[in-house]
Amino acid sequence: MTQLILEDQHGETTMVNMGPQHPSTHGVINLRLLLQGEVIAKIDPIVGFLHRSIEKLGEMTPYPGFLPYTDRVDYLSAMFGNQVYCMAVEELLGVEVPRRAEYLRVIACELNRIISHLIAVGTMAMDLGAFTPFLHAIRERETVNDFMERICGARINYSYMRIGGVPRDLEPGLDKDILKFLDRFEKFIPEFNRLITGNEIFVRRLIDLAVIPAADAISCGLSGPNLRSSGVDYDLRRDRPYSAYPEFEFRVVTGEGYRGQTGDCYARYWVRIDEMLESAKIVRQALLGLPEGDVKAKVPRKITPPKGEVYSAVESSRGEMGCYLVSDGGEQPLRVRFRTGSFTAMTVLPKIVPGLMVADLTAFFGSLDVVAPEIDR
Amino acid sequence: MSSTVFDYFTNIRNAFTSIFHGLAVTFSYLFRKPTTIQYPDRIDTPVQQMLPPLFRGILEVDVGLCIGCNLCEKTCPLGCLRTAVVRDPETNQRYITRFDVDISKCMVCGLCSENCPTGAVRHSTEFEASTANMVNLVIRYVKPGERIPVHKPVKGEESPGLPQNEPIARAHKEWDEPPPVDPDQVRGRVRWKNDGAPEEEQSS
Amino acid sequence: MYHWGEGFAMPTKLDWLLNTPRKNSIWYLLFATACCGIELMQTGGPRTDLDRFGAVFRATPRQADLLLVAGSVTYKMADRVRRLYDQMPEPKYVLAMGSCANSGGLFARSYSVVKGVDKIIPVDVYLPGCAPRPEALNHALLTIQKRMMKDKWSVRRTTSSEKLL
Amino acid sequence: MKELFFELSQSWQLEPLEMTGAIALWLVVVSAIVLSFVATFAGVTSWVERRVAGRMMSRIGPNRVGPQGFLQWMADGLKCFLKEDVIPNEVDKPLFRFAPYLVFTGTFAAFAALPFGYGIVAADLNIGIFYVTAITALVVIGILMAGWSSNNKWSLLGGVRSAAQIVSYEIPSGLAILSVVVLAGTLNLQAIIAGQGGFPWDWYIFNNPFTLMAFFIFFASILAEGNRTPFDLPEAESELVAGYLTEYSGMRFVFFFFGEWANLWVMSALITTLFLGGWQIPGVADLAGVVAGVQGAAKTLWILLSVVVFFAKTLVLVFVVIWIRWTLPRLRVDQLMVMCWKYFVPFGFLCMMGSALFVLIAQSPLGETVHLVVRLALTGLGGLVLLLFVRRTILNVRELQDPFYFKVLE
Repeated sequence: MTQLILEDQHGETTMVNMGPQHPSTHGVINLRLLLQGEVIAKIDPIVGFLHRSIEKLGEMTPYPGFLPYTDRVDYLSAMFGNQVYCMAVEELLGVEVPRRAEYLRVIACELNRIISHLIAVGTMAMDLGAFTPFLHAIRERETVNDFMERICGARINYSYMRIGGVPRDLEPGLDKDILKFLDRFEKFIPEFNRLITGNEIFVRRLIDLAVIPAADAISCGLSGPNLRSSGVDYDLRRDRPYSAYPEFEFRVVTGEGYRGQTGDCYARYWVRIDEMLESAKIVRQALLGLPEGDVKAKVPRKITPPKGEVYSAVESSRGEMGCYLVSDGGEQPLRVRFRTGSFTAMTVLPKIVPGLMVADLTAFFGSLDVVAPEIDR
Repeated sequence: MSSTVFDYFTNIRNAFTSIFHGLAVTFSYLFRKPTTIQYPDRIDTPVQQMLPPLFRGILEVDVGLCIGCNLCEKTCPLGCLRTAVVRDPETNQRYITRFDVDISKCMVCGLCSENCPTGAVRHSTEFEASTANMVNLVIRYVKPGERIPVHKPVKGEESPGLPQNEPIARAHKEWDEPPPVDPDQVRGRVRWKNDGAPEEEQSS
Repeated sequence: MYHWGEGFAMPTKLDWLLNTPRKNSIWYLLFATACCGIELMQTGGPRTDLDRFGAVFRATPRQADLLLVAGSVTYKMADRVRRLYDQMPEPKYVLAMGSCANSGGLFARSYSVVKGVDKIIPVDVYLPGCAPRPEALNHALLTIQKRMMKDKWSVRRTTSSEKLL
Repeated sequence: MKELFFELSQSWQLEPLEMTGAIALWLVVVSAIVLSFVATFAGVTSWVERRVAGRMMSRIGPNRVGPQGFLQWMADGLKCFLKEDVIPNEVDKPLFRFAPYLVFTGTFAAFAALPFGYGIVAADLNIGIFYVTAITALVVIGILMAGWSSNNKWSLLGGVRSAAQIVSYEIPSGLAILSVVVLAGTLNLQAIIAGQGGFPWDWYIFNNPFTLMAFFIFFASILAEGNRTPFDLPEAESELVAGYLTEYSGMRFVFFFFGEWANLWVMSALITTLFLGGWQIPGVADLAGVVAGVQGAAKTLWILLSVVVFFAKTLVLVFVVIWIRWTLPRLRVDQLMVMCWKYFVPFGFLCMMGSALFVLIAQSPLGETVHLVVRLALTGLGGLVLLLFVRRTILNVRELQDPFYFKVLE
């Protein structure tokens, strides 16, 4: 702060605090801006307003008891938090997860990816001033939330997976309902595109804005849709296969610069729209080819993994989500650490934002799709 | 914005067509049924009954089924359940003297209900519990001074359990009801871990 | 504090007159700290339409009547929450939504989370759940409405610091 | 109206001093009528807007206060009047207090010259349209005042944006007005309406291709002047918390909102007057002649009919403005300027000169026929677009949801 004020010697700049309470910072993040008129000269992202010390709590909680906390690492895609933690512990324990459980996990995760991206594209439209698309996205989200309720009993913080599988099988009739929804969803996306994606004002606001070149994206450690929209073809689901993903056919969506350049905000938006359709495809395949069998492997009630350390990673809806676990052979992990996509996405701000306008910042921030607890944990 | 004359006119055309399509979409929603469920009063069935039985609402306890194993309290990562069991030295019968659930802490993860051997602890589909007094959020399933004998499951017989989707006794009370005077409470909140060892013998 | 004598019908009528518009146009502050914020958005969404009760969100605390503390409040955030509360004009109400706002919830053992938002600002209604369903939030709104109807025009509401100290 | 009043006052044979009093009384009565109309209209429009927006988002909107939530606006208004009036310490207090009233006055004064029906106008000015554009420019001073005095950076940005926006968009809107004035040959609003006819092909919008263009330019620029989406940059919620309104609470905030919704009426009424034939009743070629020809109740009925026509057209436009607001995203501030200076201003000049040219063409020997063909063709084009729109809407409904459901009240 002092540094910013020192630079403002001639009174030509204004310092503005954007956040922590601001409609478009997507949670409690403080962006300290130095403005010249409406143009941003410098940005100073200040995080930590939602630091809930999840990692520290992990060291104080037994292995199964920590599972609900992993929901809250990224509340918009809680399934991935569950999955990455379960995968890490399973690897430590050496437990083989039944195939049906893997399929169920994939179904839950991909449904979660759909609703997470729905929020992403919806809030992005809202950041640009269009409120209706956001509520249309929320409406579709409600349907999936109902499915989530029937799969695991909760709407956001699922706590669905267990170490060694999933606690229960699908409810009878649910698969048919999900398939029905997917049919509807594939018609909803074109309508959504007619409403907002193709809108000329929306396009003009986004194309050629805040281009992140592939080299920058890699050096900043971006991952997930933000990285892929810069043209880097990298997806953990395909490149470092886990769970049942190798058995499904899907396209890794990369940004192609639909109307502007590769790596601009519009590309990031489109990657998410396309990924939702790809996720729908995966869910459909998984539901149709659901194998028979158990849904949970035999795991002792008291989990004491052998000494060792492990890193597991999944492709979350906000990029690579990793979990690093160190076990000392006790009931509680010695160290838990999460690697999240949003935190790395924040590092790109000071590089890209200077020179943009305030209105562009909200669009750019929306296109990065960060979630506050994932940054602060 | 645009570099050539062609772009200039393309922009104008695109603006008109895209706005046309957008307006058509929003207009068409005037001819569709709103998805709103008019929650409290203008619905046919209560929302509690519309929810899937799996839904994790407020914890409910059938103390009659509790075998006093204390597993729920041990599983809960937060300690939002609190049980106490005493043993009658003469008859050797164990009694539950305390079964409190602090739903203001509960994170509805479902670990306790999953681990409960008899299904005494389970999640209801009830969710209406907003209240003006924090005290109302602590549900005491065993009244102070009451002693309930533990359940002894018969082998080969299923536990009766609570009927599904039955609303539990409401935690909600009128907002301005005076809080019960209880030395156990600090600023309207029941003190949990630091309140010293209870007199009752812990069964563990 | 002055109380009207019994049998004097005016205060109740006046109270009704003053409280009815208040309860039917609760504008809440668009302020979401954590997970509950998503449910807050969904509550404003199509399925559970808060607008039915005249509740809309405002982006600035100056125009808000209700501060919905949706989610955990950390120590770093605490004075901001307090400031937002102070910026709101009277009469103002606070709804603590979710376990984290009620009592710290699952982060009660954490070193950086405020154990219940009622340590910073006075809370009118507590709503348990993690995260509460939209319908539960709707129910909490109705509870707030009930609470508003019991306000007396002749009695000043206890404000912030008085209630805490 | 005014003539009637003065006839009455002369028949009473008032002293000069009493006459002054009578005039003052007249002013008070007229402004009370207009004020109550504006307040009710603004309130009811806010309800309509929320209901329409709700349905577009497939929810319902306010429906608890009164029948179908109709009294929602009263609840909002009363509540805001009962709120604490916060005036922050650091604000420029006189300006901060005064700004809402200035904004409100700017919109409110415009009502004096608006034609509500044949002969129903508070002040039938011969420079009516000029007066309206001039007086609504007061709003920008109020907004700039609010933005500056709030001592808040978001407010200041909002105020400055608003000033830039409104001042720039005065130019294309003025040019679009001129292209109509060229056709009508007058600045008087009543006379502009009298120059049009009852049927769409007699309206100035379909008079020639240039006025059609001018219609769009005028519509967009007046949206920008009224700070409506897609041009609601001064109060952009997602960028500048609430723009120039950030520090305002309670009553003062309501005054801004009064102004905004009253402005909705001013905009729509102006568009109706200039382009959509105003109060002209279809099938009645010469309303002035008809009204002059009849007496008593029939005369009142004819005038009432003209008022109904004017209201109907204006309300449709109000709906369109609301509809656009809930569909489109907003522009960026530089795009807003680009749109004004690179698209609207050149086309505005083109419109003005084109319609002047068309006046010449219409006066040429074959002009009458050519003009009629052009008018009919343009009306046909409008009808075609409307048909396409209906088709697209039906397709949309069919695609995602099978039953066709239409129930206005829920």
